[in-house]
Amino acid sequence: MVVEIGPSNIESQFALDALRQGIRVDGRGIYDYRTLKIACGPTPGLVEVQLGETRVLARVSCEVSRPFPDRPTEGIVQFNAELSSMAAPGFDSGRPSTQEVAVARMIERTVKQSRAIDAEALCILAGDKVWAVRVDLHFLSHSGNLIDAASIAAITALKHFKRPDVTVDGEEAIIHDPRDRNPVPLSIHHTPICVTFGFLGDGELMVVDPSLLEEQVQVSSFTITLNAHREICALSKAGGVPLDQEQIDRCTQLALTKVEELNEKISEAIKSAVPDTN
Amino acid sequence: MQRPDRREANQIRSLHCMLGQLSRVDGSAQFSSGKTSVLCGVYGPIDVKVYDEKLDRAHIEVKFRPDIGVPTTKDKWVESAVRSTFEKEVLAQLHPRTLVQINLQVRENDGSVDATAINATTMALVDAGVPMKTTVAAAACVVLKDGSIVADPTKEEAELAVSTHTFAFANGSSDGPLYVDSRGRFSMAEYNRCYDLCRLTCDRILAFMRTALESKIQKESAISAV
Amino acid sequence: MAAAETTTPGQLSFAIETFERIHPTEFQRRFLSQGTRHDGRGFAQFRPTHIVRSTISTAQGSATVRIGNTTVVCGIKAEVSEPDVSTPKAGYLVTNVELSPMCSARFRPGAPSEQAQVASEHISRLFQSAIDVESLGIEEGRACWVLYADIVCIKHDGNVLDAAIVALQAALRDLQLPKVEFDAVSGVVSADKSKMQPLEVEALYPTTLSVLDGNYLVADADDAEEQMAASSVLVVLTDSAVANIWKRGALVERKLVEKCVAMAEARKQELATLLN
Amino acid sequence: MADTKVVIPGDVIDTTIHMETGDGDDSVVRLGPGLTQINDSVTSISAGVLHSNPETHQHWVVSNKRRYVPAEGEPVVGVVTARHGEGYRVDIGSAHDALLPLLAFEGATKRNKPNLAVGTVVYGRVVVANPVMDPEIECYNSNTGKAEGYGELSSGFVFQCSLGLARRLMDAQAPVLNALGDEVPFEAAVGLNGRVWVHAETPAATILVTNAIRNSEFLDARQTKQMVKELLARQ
Repeated sequence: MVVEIGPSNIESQFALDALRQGIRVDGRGIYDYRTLKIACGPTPGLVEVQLGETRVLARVSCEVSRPFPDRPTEGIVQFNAELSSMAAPGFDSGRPSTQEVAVARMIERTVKQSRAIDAEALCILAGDKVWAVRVDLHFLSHSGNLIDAASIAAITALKHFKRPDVTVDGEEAIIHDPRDRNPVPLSIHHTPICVTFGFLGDGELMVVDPSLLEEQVQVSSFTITLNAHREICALSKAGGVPLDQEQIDRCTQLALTKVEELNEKISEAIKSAVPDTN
Repeated sequence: MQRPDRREANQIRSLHCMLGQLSRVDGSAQFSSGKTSVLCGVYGPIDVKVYDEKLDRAHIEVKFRPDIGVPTTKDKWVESAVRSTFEKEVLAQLHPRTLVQINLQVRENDGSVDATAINATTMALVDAGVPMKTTVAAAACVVLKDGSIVADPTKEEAELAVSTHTFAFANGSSDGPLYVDSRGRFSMAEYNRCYDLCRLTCDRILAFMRTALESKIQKESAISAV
Repeated sequence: MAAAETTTPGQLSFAIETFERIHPTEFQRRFLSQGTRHDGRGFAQFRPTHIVRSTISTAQGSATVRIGNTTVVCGIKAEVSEPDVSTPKAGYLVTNVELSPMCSARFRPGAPSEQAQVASEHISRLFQSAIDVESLGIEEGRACWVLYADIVCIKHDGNVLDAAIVALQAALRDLQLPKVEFDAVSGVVSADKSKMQPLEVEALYPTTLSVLDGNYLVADADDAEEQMAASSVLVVLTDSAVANIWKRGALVERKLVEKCVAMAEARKQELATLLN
Repeated sequence: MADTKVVIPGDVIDTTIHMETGDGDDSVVRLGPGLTQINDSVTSISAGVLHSNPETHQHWVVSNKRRYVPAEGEPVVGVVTARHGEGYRVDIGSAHDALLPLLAFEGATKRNKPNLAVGTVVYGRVVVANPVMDPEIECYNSNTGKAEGYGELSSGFVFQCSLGLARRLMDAQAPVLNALGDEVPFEAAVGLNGRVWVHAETPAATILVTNAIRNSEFLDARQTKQMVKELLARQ
């Protein structure tokens, strides 16, 4: 059985020693993200995010479906985030580890439960036909901080996606072929983005965007999800050492500036996306 | 008959291949034919589960994930097709009691995805340095209602097809196929025309693979020569 | 050990069963090199094939197929359901192949094995084109027939795929669906069991051939032969065309596939007689 | 050798072209890594640069990999994963953990032997490498009984690189080591399993060395020098 082996003692010790002097193993500053690359398209809703060596692919798709009986005027948003052995040796899609479950749950909370997608705008014929939008997140390479990379990929893909246009004529709904009529973007309420902090040592050493080694050594982590309106959409501090109230405040302030930068990068990426040839 | 993307009947879409862009695996490749694109990450030889351990050779495992939705029996079928194609070509006996794991992820499926998956697997296995008897290339074509045959069909063309044909061939002198999946309703005359077309296409894909590998290797060897 | 002392060179010093068990490949090779197979068949010879229809009284259509020791039972249950949004006029066929520990010690209880899933998927794809799914429609967008075909292997002694395809074919021919009426107001489907009608099924004739050690092409491999096969070719024919050629495993010569199709043509006559 | 012929799996290698210098008698062809015999012809089984030595009739293919397959005599950097009665299990990046006997250290006796915790990094040498057995390493030279640089590595940092880069680093004249050595004092232990241990005076210097070595993977000698210069300037 392939088991992910943690870092050696000297790697862990070195990461801490360096951090105590304010430097990180990969040469970054403690408040720096790794290099972020967002590639959109050419197909609408296909986005690959590269955060350092971490890679996540997001794919948004849709199909016509029947609405749930208790919500006849709302579209359906389905979500799928599963870690496979592509991302790192030892990941097994059959038996997810607690870490994998945590990542998938956080992303789902960020994108789906924060109601970023306008579900009512996905209704075609009340009680009969609605759009079912699917977000598939494929983790391609795990080099730390999957959550932030996945949240950026998911929200960019939703903004980049276009669904076929529909005309409703009485009881009939005509779904237009993308070649006949230009597809339309989804109605997105807001763009929640995760910013993750790792805490090392006794919790006094904080880093933004922890690398794989930092994740393996950290004693606690904290993820804050914010949108461009400076609203908090989700918070997660699952276990680990207790943190000071002040540290959380500091994280929130930092996250606000980070989210602003990330939002700009997302908008830029969508603007410079390769156009679909079809 | 005019193809929607104005290709000639025997023309394949433009090929792209990126090697070694994943950092956690031992070898990786992204192989694309037009919009159809498959990413493959290979580990091996690595430790194997006791359940799968073979005393005289490496166990070969294939995992195939679709671009949309969770894996279904359709994807198990592709896994089995890819595994059967490579099982006898990987020199598994050189690494007994180990595992060679092939992870495939469809980035986008616009037709001919089985063939593209096989091509991505070849490149990733070579990138990982897993010993292989040969380099494998695969290609697909379809027979349309008017009897015309078109190479490397898009999803749209495949849906209109009377029969679809996927072949894999090996680098080298041998004439025969490594993998055949012909389905629909067809005659042996049509099968043979599809065979010839895919054989030619595979030769071009093999030449493309060689170029892609050469440029990577030459870049590396230029460095070590200094 | 007394026997061993009296053996002459070239003869086995142990029981033939022991030889088969300790060196199965060499055991098979001895027969093949003599132009025969370990069960006495010729290379192109199939095992005796039997088809019995209506073997399960509780299913709407059923059949049991035996090819040598390999036994497969197929039962079809028809239910009324809502059609898929993307195909409002059509019904559908759901196939499920079961290879349980009962049929061979190789299979483990629990989730279906890869072999079972691959067989289910392959058969499902084959039969999509053999039945007219729109003939399973009842009322557009409201009601349709769903045929659940459970294909259970009772004894696995090689060539299960051929047996499963023949079994499903026979069970579909055995199937009788009642004439149904759809009430648009209540949305209720009522069946008239006095008026039963069969389903149109295009005939599919499967033939599996295996390439054994040293390039011997044999028809209808049994379990022992399948274990040592370098590659296998499945040919499925209809009355007038080829429906499927599926070749897996090691490299073969181009001519070999054509030879397989010719052998399948001969087998087709045999199966056609058995099915009708 | 100006020969940079690239081969891919399945290519048939013509072994006769380099035989001209042979005296006819000595027609034995010797195949090294990356080549094998399939149906009477010499065939490449990996992608890389084909090398031939006309004098010895040796042919082999040089290719780069990431996954380590142990070979006898090679130095490796490993991490202790478990301790058993007879020795340690050490992860050296290959399919199976290597065995490190308790007494395979300099001066180790039944009474007095090193006690290594799980997670300890060791520098060792492969002594048993065989596809059907788990590999075995030792942390001293069993012929001389001396450590010769092998043993536990404490402090410093360990990182991964390709097997090809590791092999290049084994050469003391490797451009990146030369360029660094002139400016920063540091120690390094290179494992042919693609793991490199470095130790410099400060964490900042260690990180600099680590990044310089990692960056040198795709750079030639001149580019390497430039890259190291730039890294130093940023300090």
